Amino acid sequence: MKVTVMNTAQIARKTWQLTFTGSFPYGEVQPGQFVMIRIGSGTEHVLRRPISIAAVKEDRLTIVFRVVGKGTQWLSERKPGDGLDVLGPLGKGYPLPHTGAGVLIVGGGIGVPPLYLLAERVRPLVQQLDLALGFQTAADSFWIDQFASLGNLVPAADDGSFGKKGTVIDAIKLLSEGRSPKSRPWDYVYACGPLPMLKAVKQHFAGHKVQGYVSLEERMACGVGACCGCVCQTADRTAAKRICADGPVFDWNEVAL
Amino acid sequence: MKVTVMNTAQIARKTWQLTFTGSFPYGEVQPGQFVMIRIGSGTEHVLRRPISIAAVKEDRLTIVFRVVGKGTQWLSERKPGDGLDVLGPLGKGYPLPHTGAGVLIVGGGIGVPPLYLLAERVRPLVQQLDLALGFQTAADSFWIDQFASLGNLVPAADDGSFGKKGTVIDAIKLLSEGRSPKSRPWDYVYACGPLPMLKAVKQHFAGHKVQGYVSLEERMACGVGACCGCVCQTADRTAAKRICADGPVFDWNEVAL
Amino acid sequence: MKKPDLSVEIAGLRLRSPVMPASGCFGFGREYANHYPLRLLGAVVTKAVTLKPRLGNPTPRVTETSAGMLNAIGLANPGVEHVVAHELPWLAKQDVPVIVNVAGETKDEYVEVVRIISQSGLAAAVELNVSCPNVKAGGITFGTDARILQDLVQTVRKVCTIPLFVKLSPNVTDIRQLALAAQAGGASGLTLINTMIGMQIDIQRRRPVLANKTGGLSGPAVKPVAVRMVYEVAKVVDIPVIGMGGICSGADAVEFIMAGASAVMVGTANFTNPRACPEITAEIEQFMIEQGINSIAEIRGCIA
Amino acid sequence: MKKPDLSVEIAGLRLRSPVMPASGCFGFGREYANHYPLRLLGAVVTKAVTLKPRLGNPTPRVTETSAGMLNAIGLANPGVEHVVAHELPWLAKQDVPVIVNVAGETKDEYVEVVRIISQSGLAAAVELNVSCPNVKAGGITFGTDARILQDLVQTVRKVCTIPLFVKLSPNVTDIRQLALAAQAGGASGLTLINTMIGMQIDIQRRRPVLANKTGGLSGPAVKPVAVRMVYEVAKVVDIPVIGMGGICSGADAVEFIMAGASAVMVGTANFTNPRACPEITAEIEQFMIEQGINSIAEIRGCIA
Ligand SMILES: Cc1cc2nc3c(=O)[nH]c(=O)nc-3n(C[C@H](O)[C@H](O)[C@H](O)COP(=O)(O)OP(=O)(O)OC[C@H]3O[C@@H](n4cnc5c(N)ncnc54)[C@H](O)[C@@H]3O)c2cc1C
Ligand SMILES: Cc1cc2nc3c(=O)[nH]c(=O)nc-3n(C[C@H](O)[C@H](O)[C@H](O)COP(=O)(O)OP(=O)(O)OC[C@H]3O[C@@H](n4cnc5c(N)ncnc54)[C@H](O)[C@@H]3O)c2cc1C
Ligand SMILES: Cc1cc2nc3c(=O)[nH]c(=O)nc-3n(C[C@H](O)[C@H](O)[C@H](O)COP(=O)(O)O)c2cc1C
Ligand SMILES: Cc1cc2nc3c(=O)[nH]c(=O)nc-3n(C[C@H](O)[C@H](O)[C@H](O)COP(=O)(O)O)c2cc1C
Ligand code: FES
Ligand code: FES
Repeated sequence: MKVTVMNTAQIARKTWQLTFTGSFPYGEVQPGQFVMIRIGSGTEHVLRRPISIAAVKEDRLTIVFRVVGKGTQWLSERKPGDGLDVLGPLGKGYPLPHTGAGVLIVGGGIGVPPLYLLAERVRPLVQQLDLALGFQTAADSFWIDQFASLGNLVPAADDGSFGKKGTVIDAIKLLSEGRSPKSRPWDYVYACGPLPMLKAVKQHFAGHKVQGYVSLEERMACGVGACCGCVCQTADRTAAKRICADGPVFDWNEVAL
Repeated sequence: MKVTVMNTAQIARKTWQLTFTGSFPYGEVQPGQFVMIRIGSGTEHVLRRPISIAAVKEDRLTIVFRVVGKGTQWLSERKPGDGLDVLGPLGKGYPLPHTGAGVLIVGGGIGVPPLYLLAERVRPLVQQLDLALGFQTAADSFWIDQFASLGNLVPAADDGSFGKKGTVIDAIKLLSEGRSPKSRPWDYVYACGPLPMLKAVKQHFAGHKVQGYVSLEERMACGVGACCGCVCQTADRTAAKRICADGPVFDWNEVAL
Repeated sequence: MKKPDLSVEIAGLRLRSPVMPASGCFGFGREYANHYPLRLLGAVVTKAVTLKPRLGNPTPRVTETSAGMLNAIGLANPGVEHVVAHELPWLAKQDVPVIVNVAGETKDEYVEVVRIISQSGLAAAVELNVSCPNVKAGGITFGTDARILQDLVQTVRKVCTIPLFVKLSPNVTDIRQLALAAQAGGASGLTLINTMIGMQIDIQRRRPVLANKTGGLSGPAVKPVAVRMVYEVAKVVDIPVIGMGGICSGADAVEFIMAGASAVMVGTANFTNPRACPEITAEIEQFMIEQGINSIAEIRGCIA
Repeated sequence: MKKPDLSVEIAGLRLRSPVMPASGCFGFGREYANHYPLRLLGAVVTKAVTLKPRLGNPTPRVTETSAGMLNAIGLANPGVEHVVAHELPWLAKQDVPVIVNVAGETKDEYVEVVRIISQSGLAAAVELNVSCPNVKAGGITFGTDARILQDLVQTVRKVCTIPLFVKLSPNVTDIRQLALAAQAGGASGLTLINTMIGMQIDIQRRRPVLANKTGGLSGPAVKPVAVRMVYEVAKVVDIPVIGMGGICSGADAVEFIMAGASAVMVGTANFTNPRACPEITAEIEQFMIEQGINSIAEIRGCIA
């Protein structure tokens, strides 16, 4: 799909947000899904880059990305009015909780963006929404106010530069402690972030009766399930799952982390 | 050198002019010299494109080019303020005539641009400047008024859509006929255009006592004489000349056309 | 102006268009069927099928390079039984010929898979992927030794009742020798080129980007090598050649056809643009109209 | 922070920087001496020198491809006598080691040219370009047959009193065999890769773009293949390896060094950017500072 850049802004260290408009099936977007964005228009970049959908509103879609290489560098240089070639929405997103459930959302670093759309969608379904978001340092954090407006947010920074000093696990513990005895236990834990964080979160809830979902990342070529470039293994390590088509969101008991 | 695009304009069918400013040794430019322009900034285009210098004024340089492929297409898409990476001025230009000489300038198609700077430089040195410029059709022609202001211009179009119907040879004949008996015979003929045209012009003056100069073209890699990509042969076909470094302008008796 | 005829006949197969996806870049067709009807293709070419299911290599398996990509998928596939039971029946209903790409680690494995595919009645042709290490011959790739290749093709030929294409590896000194060996072994046609072995290093982490260290290079970067090899091979063999390697546009496809290819395959470009195959077909048609070319055969191998 | 040491020692040559131009992409150095002092380079590598002057191939000789270029210069050069009389004396005054690239069509021609260069006392080393057809062996390229290569190197070695580098062709099935043959023949070091044979077709004019039909592919397009080959070769030989193929940046150069190269050469990038070599050197230095690397040897071949 050919869309048009509406605006871009640097929102944190090396981190940009970009909003586009134009023909795109906005209505179909599920939280946790992603788009594949073409880089440039010539032959230099043959692979699109996968970027999660952070927010969608009427005919506008917003992504948030960190500049780590040539593709994201190019993306950060887009100007309002520039065309963009995007494919999506792709993959399977987060299954929403049942009404009235207890929900915890956990995000780390550049894994945070898709959780915004998730939080927006979860919010109307539940009484209370808890959010634990970790960043390396305050300079890396973004959308803190927006998240805070959707739920009970505890941010954390590894270096203590803001929020809770420590990791998301420390934030989760703080959230646990702060919960009133009357509040409903967490039925769902939704996580997105670096693999070590996902492992730690799953580990933290080992033995708890929660339904956990994680979003995985891998280098992708096709983004649609055709090339088998982006696989992970099932929990029993006997079969492969394509992150782009069978995920990126998986039940954390289903896949080997 | 990194320069900045000041303006661009389409001036004929598939033909654009582009003026840049910024640090460049404008004062050194000789008519017939060229620049090597980098296409894009990534790794897709490894070879710069050679384009003649059409005009230079204070700290501004103008080129005129026809869109024939990816490189010239990219060039035509530059906007004011865009950066451009150019190398130059390169090559050996047209030796200027002695004061008071009789001069004929002959150009064909996209070979015409460098002759503008030549005509400007020749004009103050001579009494009368004759110009024969050929195009396929009126839609391909450009800078006619500018050239007309510098000398006695006879344009020609293959299809008769403007000027003399026919080739530059027909235009040259018309110029010859129209000359007053008192006017000085042509001492210098300067030509730039497709190879068949250059051959025809040289042929036309076979036996005449004129000093002829032609500008040659060839696909180039380095543009500075290092790769031997762009050679032509000496008239006796025993040695090679590098068009980029030994030319692009040659005495027409020196090289095999 | 008469509409040009884009159909081609190759080794007895009639294809509506000379453009088809390259093996491994199109799954078993399901994903791209969301983008356009598969009957717009000359054929569907499946990813490599092996005797047993294979998980493939560890990740990362893909990475981008200048105008290209490296892949080390490692022949991940659900195995021939599953493919015959669950993928080919669906594909057979798409009104397009199906070419099944077959890989193996031993001659016996190739034979067994080809026999099953051939007998299934669900495939129009087989494409032998011989860029795999021959475990019984110390790991030397089947497709880089003319004698081993001819023997493999000869043996497989016996159990293959449908056209048999042999896909040549570019990682050889003289691809004509391999082409002639495959022809001598009884190949119905040749497809080339497979990927070139390459490597990319993550200098921050001081390790290869791909978990498998090396991978196969494909995409526009390799096109000049691919065109040259198609040109060389088409000159020396009598069987049809299907060309590929970096094709992204109708103009690219025409280069291969002029170099001697009867049809082309498109791999990496499907990732850049999921509608690449039908768009390339349309561009070839446009070029033929502009140039007054009536059929593919008219320009095939027109480069002296 | 201590300034990192960029100097390297290769086959007894001490180079101030691991970066030098690749043969054929830098003439005899004069043109680039206008852009920077040549002593900023590790060495200057000349274009190929043959016994007799050569005019080279008809034009067009160069064309661009995706992230690369094809060239078919055809070893145009003024011949060894002229080079020794007019080019090397000037180069010898530039305070930088000079490596003379030597080509030939027969073994005798190589021997003769190497003898003259070696005896001139004006060159620091010779680089044998063995990607030339051996006219006496039916045109088979010297660099694609291990036996022919070893014999050539052995014979040339006898008349060569300075370090002898052998430049390997990538157009082979197993480059390690050629590397080992060159080492067995007495090479002091190996340089790789030379260009890959490719072709581009002008579909409007229905003919190859290059007058020579095929040409050598170079530039970023080939980098993954080049890195892989350097990695393979450095693992099996005991002599130093100089890597090249598509290097445009310090990061690219570091990839080759981590793959096992003791130094690198830069070809095509000189055309994109005439200051490429010193800029790449500066980028390598910057990377070393950022990563706390003190010497090139510290990271050379660090990829397991
Ligand atoms: C489903 C999915 C959703 C994603 N969502 C986001 C997002 O919302 N915001 C965001 O900033 N990033 C996101 N990523 C990661 C993003 O795709 C990569 O950062 C991007 O492709 C890097 O491209 P590049 O050209 O800038 O870097 P490259 O030059 O290609 O690589 C630079 C570094 O980036 C990493 N990288 C490259 N490709 C990937 C990849 N496909 N996945 C993970 N890491 C990679 C590697 O470690 C590499 O060293 C997502 C990835 C996936 C798979
Ligand atoms: C000294 C010199 C001065 C030139 N001055 C001008 C000028 O003032 N204006 C102008 O429009 N063009 C000029 N040219 C030609 C110009 O360089 C080419 O048109 C341009 O390089 C094409 O680049 P591309 O990427 O658009 O085309 P490509 O895609 O590279 O090629 C398209 C077609 O252009 C032709 N072409 C490609 N490269 C060259 C080349 N180096 N020389 C000649 N033809 C080529 C070929 O026939 C090819 O089929 C000059 C060339 C030289 C050598
Ligand atoms: C991700 C990927 C997977 C591939 N898998 C196979 C395969 O299973 N069998 C095969 O014969 N070739 C395989 N190939 C090679 C392609 O079919 C094709 O030969 C090669 O990519 C060159 O074409 P391209 O440049 O258009 O991609 C694969 C290529 C890619 C990029
Ligand atoms: C125009 C040109 C001329 C070349 N001439 C020679 C040569 O004379 N001798 C040689 O050994 N290699 C020659 N080469 C090969 C280069 O030295 C180098 O091996 C190759 O270009 C790969 O490096 P690159 O990708 O950095 O260009 C030439 C390459 C180019 C592009
Ligand atoms: S990226 Fe191709 S299957 Fe996921
Ligand atoms: S382009 Fe390199 S010598 Fe002229």
